[in-house]
Amino acid sequence: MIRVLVAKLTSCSGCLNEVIYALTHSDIRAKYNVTYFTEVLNVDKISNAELAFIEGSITTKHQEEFLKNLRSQVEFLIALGTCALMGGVQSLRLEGNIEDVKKTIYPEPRYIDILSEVKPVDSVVKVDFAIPGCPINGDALVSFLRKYALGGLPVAIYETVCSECKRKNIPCIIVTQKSPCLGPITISGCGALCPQFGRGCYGCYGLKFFDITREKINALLDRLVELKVDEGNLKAILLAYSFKLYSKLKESRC
Amino acid sequence: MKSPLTLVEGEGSVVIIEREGYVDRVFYEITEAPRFFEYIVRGKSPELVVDFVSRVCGLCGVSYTFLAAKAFEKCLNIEVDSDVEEFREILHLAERVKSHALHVFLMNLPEITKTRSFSELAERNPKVVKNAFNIISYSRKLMRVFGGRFHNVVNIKIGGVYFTPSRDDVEKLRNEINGIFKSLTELADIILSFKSSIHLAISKPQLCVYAEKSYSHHGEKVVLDNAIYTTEAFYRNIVNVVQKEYSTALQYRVKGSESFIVGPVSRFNRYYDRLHSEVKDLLNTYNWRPPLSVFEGYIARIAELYDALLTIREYLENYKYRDIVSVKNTVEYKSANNVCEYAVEAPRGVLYHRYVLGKDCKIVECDIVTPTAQNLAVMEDIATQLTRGKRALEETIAIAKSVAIAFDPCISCSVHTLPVKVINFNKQS
Amino acid sequence: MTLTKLENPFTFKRALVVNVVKEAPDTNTYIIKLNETYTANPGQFNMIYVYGLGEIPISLSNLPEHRGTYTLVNHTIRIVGAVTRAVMLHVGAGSQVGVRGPYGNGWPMREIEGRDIVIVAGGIGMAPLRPVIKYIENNRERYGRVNILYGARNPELLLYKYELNKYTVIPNTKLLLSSDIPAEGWLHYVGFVTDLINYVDVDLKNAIALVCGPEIMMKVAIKNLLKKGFKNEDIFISMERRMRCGIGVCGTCQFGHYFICKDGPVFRYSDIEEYFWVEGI
Amino acid sequence: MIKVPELQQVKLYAGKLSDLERVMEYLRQRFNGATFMGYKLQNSMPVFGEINSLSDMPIRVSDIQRPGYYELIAGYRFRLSYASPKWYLLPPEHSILKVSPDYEFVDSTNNSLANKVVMFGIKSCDLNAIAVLDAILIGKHPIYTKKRSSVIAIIIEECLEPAETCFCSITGTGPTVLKGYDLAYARLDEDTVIFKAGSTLGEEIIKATGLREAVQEQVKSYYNAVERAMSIMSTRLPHLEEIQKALRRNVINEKLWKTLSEKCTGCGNCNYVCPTCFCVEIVDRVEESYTTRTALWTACCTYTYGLVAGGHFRRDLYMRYRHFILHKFLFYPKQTGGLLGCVGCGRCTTWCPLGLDLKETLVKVVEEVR
Ligand SMILES: Cc1cc2nc3c(=O)[nH]c(=O)nc-3n(C[C@H](O)[C@H](O)[C@H](O)COP(=O)(O)OP(=O)(O)OC[C@H]3O[C@@H](n4cnc5c(N)ncnc54)[C@H](O)[C@@H]3O)c2cc1C
Ligand code: SF4
Ligand code: SF4
Ligand code: SF4
Repeated sequence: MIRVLVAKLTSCSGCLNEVIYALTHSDIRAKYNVTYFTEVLNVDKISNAELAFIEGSITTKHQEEFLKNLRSQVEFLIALGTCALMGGVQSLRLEGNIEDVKKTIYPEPRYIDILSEVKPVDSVVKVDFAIPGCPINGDALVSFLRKYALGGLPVAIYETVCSECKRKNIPCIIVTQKSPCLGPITISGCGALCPQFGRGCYGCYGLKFFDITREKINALLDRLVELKVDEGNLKAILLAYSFKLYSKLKESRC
Repeated sequence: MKSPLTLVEGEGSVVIIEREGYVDRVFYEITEAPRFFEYIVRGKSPELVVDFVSRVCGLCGVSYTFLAAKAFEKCLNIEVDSDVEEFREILHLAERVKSHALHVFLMNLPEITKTRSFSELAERNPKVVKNAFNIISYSRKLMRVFGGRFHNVVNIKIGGVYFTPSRDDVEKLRNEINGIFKSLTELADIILSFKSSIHLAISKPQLCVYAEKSYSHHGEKVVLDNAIYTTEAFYRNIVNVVQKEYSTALQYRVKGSESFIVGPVSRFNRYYDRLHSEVKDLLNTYNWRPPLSVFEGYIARIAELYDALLTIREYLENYKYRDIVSVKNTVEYKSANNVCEYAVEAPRGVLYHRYVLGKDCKIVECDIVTPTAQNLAVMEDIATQLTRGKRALEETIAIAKSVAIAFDPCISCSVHTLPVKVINFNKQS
Repeated sequence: MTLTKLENPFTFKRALVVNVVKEAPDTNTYIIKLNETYTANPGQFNMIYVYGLGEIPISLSNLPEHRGTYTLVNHTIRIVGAVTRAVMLHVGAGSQVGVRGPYGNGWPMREIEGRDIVIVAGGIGMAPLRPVIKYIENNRERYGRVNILYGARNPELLLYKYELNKYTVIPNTKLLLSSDIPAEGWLHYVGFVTDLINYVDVDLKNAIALVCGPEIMMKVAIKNLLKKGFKNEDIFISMERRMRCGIGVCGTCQFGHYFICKDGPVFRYSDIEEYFWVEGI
Repeated sequence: MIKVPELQQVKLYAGKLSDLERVMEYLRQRFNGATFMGYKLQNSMPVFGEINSLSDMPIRVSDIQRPGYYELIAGYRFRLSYASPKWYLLPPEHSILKVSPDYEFVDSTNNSLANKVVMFGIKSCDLNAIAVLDAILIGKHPIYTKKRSSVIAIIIEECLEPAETCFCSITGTGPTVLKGYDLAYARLDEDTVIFKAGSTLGEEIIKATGLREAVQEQVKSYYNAVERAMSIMSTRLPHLEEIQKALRRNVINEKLWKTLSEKCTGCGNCNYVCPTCFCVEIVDRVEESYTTRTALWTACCTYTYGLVAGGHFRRDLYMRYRHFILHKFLFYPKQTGGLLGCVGCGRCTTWCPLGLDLKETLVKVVEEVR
């Protein structure tokens, strides 16, 4: 049995639901022993394990220490989802000054003990494997778990939502409906869910992190703005689901 | 004295205040870090917000999205086709099924069957586990066909939905649903036979969304025991956000001090009559009827789960495919009324959103009151009531944890409104 | 239109790993038993399949050894990614793998008969060249002088350490080894293997060169060989690209208009010169 | 490039849309149980799939195509959709092998394939694209070979008016067909259809349906339309030889390719919609007790293409965009024994979400030389 830890940082548990879904497969349960998963297991201590799955981004000092400690106890760490990889929707608070942000909600902001940053998991510890998505695609996790149990890893394929769209026989909605879609710059994995539902991709799996540049993003945004889409909205979306990458790209090429 | 809460969504711990060796009071310290959704949505367009708020909670995202869409539709004067509305309600009920199934089967079942965890249960009683997974998987399929995925569904927008599933997909769901009822009745037999070890007559007021004819679902009014209020009146005038002398934590209480209950038990106790007769018959066999105590939430959840599945079955059976997308593709809107508010019965209870729009139709202000936040006061009151004056810490912790599980506080969603970071308390314990 | 019925070319043969030899920290040689008489040219490769994970092109690192009803083949594999990781972790003596092949053209052993031969190998690039050495050893009279230039980043990473010395006893054969960095006890050349081209001892008018290694190393090797006086037509290199099928249908191994899998992996330098220096073609 | 006089050796017949329906009917009886594959309207979008009657087909629409733009309006000039016969012959996802954990093969994977297929109403460029795929895949790719051999008849619809993105006359692949088909038809106007036979089957169909030879006037307006179509397209690009020469000269012109691919995001749409692109990834889909080796369309413009463990053979986007262009115009001919990889259908241009225009790229490459 492969020992597994599942932990949550600042996030919504959406990705954890997909972990639960993966564990509904009996062949997976037969090979993995989950030893820490506070949401479903009555265990509150971390112990050594081979794998750790992490959901969420880091927003407190305590989480940072927790994560470092956890990292030292596992061989292989897998970051789950947009929060862990890009910071998550909560990163949008970085548009404001942390003290102001606190004040808008809490009458006693000084008691709110959080970091001024929102840190993706890989900015604090080494990440061995990443599964993107908001939430992650449970089937990708199932595939990961099955392949890992066989001694390998899924062969990484780097492409965008468009690939899945075309393979699903969905005509491009930018071309046919003039709908805004971030598919051409969003990493694949969801199975082109939104285009399948007749709406443009809003980039929840995150910007593709390979060969993307500011210029290329702008080329797409320019094209969408031609279709009368609010540029401010597009940028807010890019920040929401790709904060780490998009805010970095603002300054320089990547 | 602090002990982490496990088996609860999100992160939190129980804080027990002792005085001279006796329990004085119990608190729930939420260690889940806040995400500031009320801040995040500022300056954003309503159509973005509908998808953003889904990320507040991984269990009840549809409630958030649906609610936000309803709130904006109301204040922007957007008419929603009745077929579309029904479709969204079904999607929302699918989420109720999902959330209740996860809660009852992953959290309550181990307790009921006296196993440490679900995996242990899986070893001891594979049949139960198989049934439970059947239902969870089915809810996943429902969510996928109607909403696109298990969580953060992509199919709700202001003015309607993006897509309606094909007859084939619906047909597949319909063919499977009877098997699901079978799994459910088998599980219900175990769950409904169980009696909670904690008996407590409830004397707390109960709040739910007021429903004229149906079971409690969504609307513009709430009902607290027998008093009906508009959401605005209730959340602006009736509920007090109180600050305790010994803490900076805010709690939602009515009339100054009284804590109140939201959630399946409140809904069940008030609208029991409106459940499907099949549900009532099943409950009768095991002698369950209202009022349920808060420790009998699992009964209410099973009832609601069954009831929701029955409604879904009717819908699937009468599904008339209509290309809803072509009914309304894009909605142009101008701000008509700058305050948008609404309430939805999320799986854990009343969820209330209030948005104030600026001239450019962007959000200026936002308030989100989550079920867990509303229940926190009552959780603490009940836990305290049950343990005050006790000596044994182990037992107290166990009780405090049971209370937490009974209320199923999905902490992920609560923290963004609930500053329960009770820092000073550790020193006293 | 009439078409002959096509056997599914993706079916592989089930094969048993009978032995594993540790070559370097990240590299093993797998000795695999195929229940048939299997033949292959030096430089050809097999597609090795690991259940549930994928298929990878791997050169034969020895001549197939016929043993009555079965054949033993060698594959030297370095752990780099998804599938090789599994090979390293989970494949041992007694494991099964899927094998199909041989594919590709291999080194032009026939054509180069009578010539002096310079073998230039870098790192794992020695794997497809080892059968060449064995082949020459078995057919020594057909070839002229042989110089084997072989280098790795450090001595530990050299493959077939247990038999390198034996190459020097093959008549008329010279072995030059190199290590990129100095190391304790290392008495051979320190520097790049391509530097050794300066020291080759063959009849340049009648010599050919066989080169395999990382692309950058091959580039330098070619420059040096040309400088030394080798003609374009007399240099052969074994190329590499991402490869999925091995039979020219997946398209991912294209190199200019060539498919590495069926037109290569061995190319005469003069045939690919137009593409060789174009970055990213 | 096809010359009109070459065409004039074929006898033309004239009929109505109802005759086209009869042709279909005849074929249905002639090849009992055959599946008809072609363009069909599905949710108001022409896809490639099974057609049951003429009314499934996009016969009452015209397409408007521009770079990054596609729209259907009422009319009778349907040219293309994003889909092509490739969708049937080399499906986007196809399983090539099913394997059990002990390396046994689990059932053969493609029993369910139709064994008699009539391609109905495909275009001249499509036919040429099939020839290209044949040259690369037939006898090698199991699924393609099987599906291809199931095609028992090919009925072509010729375009008499090119879309804005078409340039088949430059690539010599249209708008009319010369060989490799059974029957071809073209729509002279809303109801008039011109037929020609390309094989004995075609002649048989014409005879059996009792089509009458076209009158002088119809013949004339058919050839006029063809000529007009060709002359419209010929202004869009330089001659093929010139294009190829310029490409050859610019292979190493890194700066040029960087400029040309400036707006390309590497999404791969051009590859997927191209009727001749055939590259696939092969992945294992692991289930509880077996795994399916599945081939998935891949695209040379995506980052994955050329990526290997520890390195990348086409790291920058311009290299991959360049491969797309060079492959179509320089490499395919060498790989197929002379067939151009581009059939001038313009799909890559219409369906590029950013609206990158292949013609523009080619013109710029030629200008660079001039
Ligand atoms: C003709 C030929 C002969 C080879 N001979 C040997 C050998 O003898 N010993 C050896 O150790 N390696 C050899 N390689 C390289 C070997 O194929 C790769 O190291 C291996 O495919 C990596 O697979 P992976 O799944 O571990 O890596 P990942 O990077 O996870 O690769 C995923 C997939 O990409 C493809 N791929 C990745 N890297 C390469 C690559 N370098 N070449 C081709 N396809 C690749 C494979 O299809 C692989 O399954 C050879 C390559 C070729 C083309
Ligand atoms: S990535 Fe999305 S689904 Fe996953 S935890 Fe974060 S907000 Fe939730
Ligand atoms: S299409 Fe885009 S927004 Fe929709 S689920 Fe996929 S990645 Fe997320
Ligand atoms: S390259 Fe473009 S124009 Fe040429 S065949 Fe492919 S899709 Fe059509």
